[in-house]
Amino acid sequence: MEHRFIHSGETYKVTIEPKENSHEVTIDDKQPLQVEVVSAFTNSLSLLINGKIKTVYLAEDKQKKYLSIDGNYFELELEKGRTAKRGRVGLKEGNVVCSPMPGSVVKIFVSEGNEVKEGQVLTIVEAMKMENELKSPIKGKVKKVNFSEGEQVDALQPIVELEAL
Amino acid sequence: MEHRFIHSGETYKVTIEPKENSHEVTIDDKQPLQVEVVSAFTNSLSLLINGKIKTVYLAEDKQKKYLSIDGNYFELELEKGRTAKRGRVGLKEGNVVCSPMPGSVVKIFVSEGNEVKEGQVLTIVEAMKMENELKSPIKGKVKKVNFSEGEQVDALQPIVELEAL
Amino acid sequence: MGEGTKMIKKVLIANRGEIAVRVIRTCKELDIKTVAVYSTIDKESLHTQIADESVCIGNPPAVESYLNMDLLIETAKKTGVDAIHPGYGFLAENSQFAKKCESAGIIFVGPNSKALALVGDKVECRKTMQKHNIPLIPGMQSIGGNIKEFKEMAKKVGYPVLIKAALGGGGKGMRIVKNEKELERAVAAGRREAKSAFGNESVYLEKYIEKPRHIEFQVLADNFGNVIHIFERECSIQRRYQKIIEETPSTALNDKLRKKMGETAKKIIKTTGYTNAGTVEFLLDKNKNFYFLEVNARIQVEHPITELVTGVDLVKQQFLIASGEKLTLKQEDIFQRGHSIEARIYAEDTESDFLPCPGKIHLLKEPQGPGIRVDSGIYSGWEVPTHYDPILSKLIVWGENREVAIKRIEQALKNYIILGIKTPIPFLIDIVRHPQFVKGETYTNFISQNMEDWKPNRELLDTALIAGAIHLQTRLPSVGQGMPQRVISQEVAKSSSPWLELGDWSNT
Amino acid sequence: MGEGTKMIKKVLIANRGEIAVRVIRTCKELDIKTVAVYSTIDKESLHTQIADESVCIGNPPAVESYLNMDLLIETAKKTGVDAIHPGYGFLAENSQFAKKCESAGIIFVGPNSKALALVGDKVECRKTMQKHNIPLIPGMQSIGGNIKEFKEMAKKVGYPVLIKAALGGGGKGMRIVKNEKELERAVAAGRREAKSAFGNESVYLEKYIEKPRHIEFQVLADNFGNVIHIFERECSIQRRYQKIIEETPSTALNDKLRKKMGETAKKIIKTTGYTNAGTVEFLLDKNKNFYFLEVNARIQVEHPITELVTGVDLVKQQFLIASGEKLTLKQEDIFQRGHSIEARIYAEDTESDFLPCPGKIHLLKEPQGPGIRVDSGIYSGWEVPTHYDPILSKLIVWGENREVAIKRIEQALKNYIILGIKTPIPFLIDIVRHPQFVKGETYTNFISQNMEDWKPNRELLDTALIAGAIHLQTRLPSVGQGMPQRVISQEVAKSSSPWLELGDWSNT
Repeated sequence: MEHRFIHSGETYKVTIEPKENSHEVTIDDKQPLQVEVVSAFTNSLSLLINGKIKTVYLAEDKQKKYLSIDGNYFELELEKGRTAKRGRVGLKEGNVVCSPMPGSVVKIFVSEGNEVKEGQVLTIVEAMKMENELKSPIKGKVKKVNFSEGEQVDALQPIVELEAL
Repeated sequence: MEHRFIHSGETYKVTIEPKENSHEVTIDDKQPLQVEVVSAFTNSLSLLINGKIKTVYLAEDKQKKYLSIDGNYFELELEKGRTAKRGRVGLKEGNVVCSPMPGSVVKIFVSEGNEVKEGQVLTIVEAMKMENELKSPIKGKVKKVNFSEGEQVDALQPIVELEAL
Repeated sequence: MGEGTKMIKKVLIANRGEIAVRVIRTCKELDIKTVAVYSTIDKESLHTQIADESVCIGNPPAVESYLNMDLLIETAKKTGVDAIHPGYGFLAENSQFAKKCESAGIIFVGPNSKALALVGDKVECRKTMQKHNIPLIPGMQSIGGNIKEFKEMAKKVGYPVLIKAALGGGGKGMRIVKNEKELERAVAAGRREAKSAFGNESVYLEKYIEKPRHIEFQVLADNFGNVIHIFERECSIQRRYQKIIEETPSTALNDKLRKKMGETAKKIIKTTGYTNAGTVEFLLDKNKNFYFLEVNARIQVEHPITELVTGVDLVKQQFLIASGEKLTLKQEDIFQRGHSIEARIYAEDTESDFLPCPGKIHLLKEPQGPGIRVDSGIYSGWEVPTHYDPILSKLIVWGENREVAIKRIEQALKNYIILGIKTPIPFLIDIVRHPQFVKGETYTNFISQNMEDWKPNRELLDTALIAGAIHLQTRLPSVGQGMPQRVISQEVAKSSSPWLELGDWSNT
Repeated sequence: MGEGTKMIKKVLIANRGEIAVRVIRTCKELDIKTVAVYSTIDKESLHTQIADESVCIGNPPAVESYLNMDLLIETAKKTGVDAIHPGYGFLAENSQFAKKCESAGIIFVGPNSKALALVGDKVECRKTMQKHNIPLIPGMQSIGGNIKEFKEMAKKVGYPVLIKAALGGGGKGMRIVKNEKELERAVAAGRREAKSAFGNESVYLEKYIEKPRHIEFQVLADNFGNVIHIFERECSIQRRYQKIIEETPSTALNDKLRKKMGETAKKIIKTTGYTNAGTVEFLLDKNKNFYFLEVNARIQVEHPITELVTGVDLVKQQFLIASGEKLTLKQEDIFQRGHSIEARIYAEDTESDFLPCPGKIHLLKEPQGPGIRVDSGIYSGWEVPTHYDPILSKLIVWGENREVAIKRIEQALKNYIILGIKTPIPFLIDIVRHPQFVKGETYTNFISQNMEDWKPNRELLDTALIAGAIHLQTRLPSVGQGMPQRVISQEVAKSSSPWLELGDWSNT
């Protein structure tokens, strides 16, 4: 069975073949790994992977699985959730500036048609008592400004849309 | 809606009437109480009962609900579970001696037909590295002995059955 | 209890989160009844659940709830409390609020309003210090006016310079400015942040000292002129001008310097007529010169490390002093034993420039064991609101020496499981393992110097992907309701040979 | 590290539960690799999950796994460890096992086998003590033979008398006998328990001293003849002859008596050639006479209270001594600060005569905060097996004085949530609140004297019934998989008036 997860914008394909005493797991095109489930609780799994045991804590909601392994933290998005997350993808692709968290728009420095430099501060969002400057990821032109100063903004809502120059 | 719980062998009837902003709860024939659910998580409830807030931690399995409130611990059996628990009821009614926990029968001092005094030690069960003497709750006659020395016994399995004299 | 004093019987805690929980815990030990207050979004917060009473005081924005002085005083009167404990942040250092409490006959568990006004106004405070020959960093003697004034002073002391809010602390409103081009925007941003955080937009400018250590001294002063210090804390590890790791003792002090700084701290406190618990902050430069920075007129976030090393309960002392008790602790009774380190757990995304990152905590599992303390304001299932400071909890360890404390906090951080929101835990682990940290080479530029290009270790991503896929595939049937469930598949049960050897788990 | 000594690099922990977890934690701080062993039923136990390696060593009965000496030695060799740490119980005080380790070239992290054999044989040990004028309780000078011998000695010292196992401790095999009628059955039962617990059925008889306090001294002895004590622990609160609450310092000692007992403890240790960590147990009578009871040749369950008050990590010291280090701690460096109390959390039913009560832990929520330490071997979802000692975890608190420590442990116990199995938590709360306990009137008969008719408080039964019914009625839809869920019903959301006043919560 094949599963697809998105981690930090990258998609990974994980294939599981049940074997007699274990699972054979293949990630993308790498070497298959032998995985035995030592124990499985709702929020933790002990896995024996190629002879090494790992305890993984995990939880999930509709979009994501959240995992902690030996001090490392991972958020894995199920691929089907991808379309709902256009905003973030847009941010990554460099043509939209989104608020990374819910907050309120304190300041907007640009308006439609302005040309902006890479790294130029476009807007300031306040969340959890901190001001956060959102900068332009590209050299470009402001296509659209979706918020005014003082308005509330949700996570990943595009505030400023840009066009590359 | 009416619910029935067994606690320490006693049955309690709890009736809930939903009101506009709260629930009206009646226990047995006592005065109804106004109860508001302040918050409800899977394993905890905050209740406002007649103006006082209580945080209750709870979990459940098929037989019981387990609750902790301010250092107090309660196990509530759902009434439907009652028949499955004959053994415990028998123990309570004084005609059966059950092991209160899983363990192994170390010693049996009586056999069928023996007359026993109240408080007489009938059998010794070892569990978790401790020997536990099980005494006769009544003056009576041994009707049946279900185990031999060295055998494993589960919780609430009758070891010795008695007849009152 | 001294004779004639009346111990506080009931207190309103004008705060939320871990510090409200911390204060309530001590109240329970002192038989002081507690009233929690909460904004509508905090109805299910931990502090509202553990107080004896909880009262809703308004809408989520702090100005409509936790900063609403009149409503707080009114609530205090309605609930019949003797005292208000302000925690840290919010109104903790607001002398106007302290005054309102005093006028209403309610004990403000903190400094008297006069001293608070003095030390809270950093510019006024500097003037007083200068008068008493306390060493200061060169800079403005008063609140900056127009931008020209800022530019001139910056030129005089030389770039880089620092813009700081006259009121408040915690790095809010603070901006480091490298050249004149950046100055104007930094002053404006500092003013906005200061306004929003403290209700006052005054900022000023001073010389920015590079590679300094942040050393602060905890002090206690009663209402009878008795002042003691309870040794130092080093808080050099900061990001966004906010402390993230603190420790005591500092590796930079020897007994002589420790004594000198402690005595200076006491002098500063006496000079200002300060009462109750407070902290005197210094910068220590490479040549072991120290400069007075400011007095933090509140219980500090990092107070637990002092408690673990000296055995003094600082919140308890706050209540005793506020009740009118004389200090029974003498300077000579206070000594340091072992070493303590605190790591702050924020809801923030280390990779995205430490941006606050609220959300729902799907799972919380806090570390346990010898030498570990967790001061926490969160629980599994709780949703971290966006409106307030993103601090979630603090992990504090004690060890017989620094080496042990470092090992201990590393292990404890690895066992601190928070799922659903991003926290700096992986980053904190890498800090305490960093050779420069282990060596005690800790300066306020530690993060930019050593952690600038930090990326989370992705070695275990494959393990995460495997676990995610297996979790999807072996989705357990729901027995009971949301309880932990154990299912060992048939194959697994069969496969467990008695000589199964399990490999390295914790050392990758 | 001294020069020339070779620190242990890898250790097998021949134990399970909280003590295995405790030992592994210190190993991680000392960079010692760990091998956990487990019986098949312990495959999912906490200790197997946190060790670097875990090896299954057999079936659930301890004789087939945790007591299987040869298999343990074999496993130690296969996994390439330098040392075995035995924890407490199981093989911890088995001199034969210590000898087997020595023969196999594996360091036994405990006393040398010769001293272990001596102190482990209580009868032999008494003889040695008598020779050195250590005060002893009147009784048999050797293992009792036939019942006549027991009857004669009982008559001689006078009833009540005590039947005790020659090997082992923890009250196993111990029986108090009030009159001759009960004697024979008590001896037989004691022998059976001794056999099953320690593999040796030898028992003996001594005078039972009524209303004594149990005072023990922690000692450390290196391989070079250096011996220090690390002060006392009072463990008078016992049920079924097993300690359930321990504290230090003892309210019964003043400095003079403390010094005298400490020096006697050191003398006892020197006399026996004992090495590593150990505990000298005394009974203290009403007139402050003390009698030597026995040497506990292991790390004790209650060791954490000593750690919290003296700052010494006893498990670390065990490893240092076992590695051949000289003690660097000097007697004059060790001092007590504040007060510590431990409460043991067992899987047991207080109402049913403290019967062990295994089962599944449906929910675990351990207390947190200032002065609180939890040494735990359990987790949510884990099933407590029936085969072993029913100890689950230990709650240990530190406070600046006894009053604070008592308040703190009461609060912490109230916040210790274990659902699914019965524990003595409600009982422990009532002990620490008991006026006699608060006064320090703690004798080994405390439970029978003060708690004999104890019944759990049922005041909150109505609240439990309401919560149970509401939980049934508002059964939440399963979103996600077993994660904590929050549902606030429409009505509730509407009803939350801003001035909602919540009543007393924690003080009923």
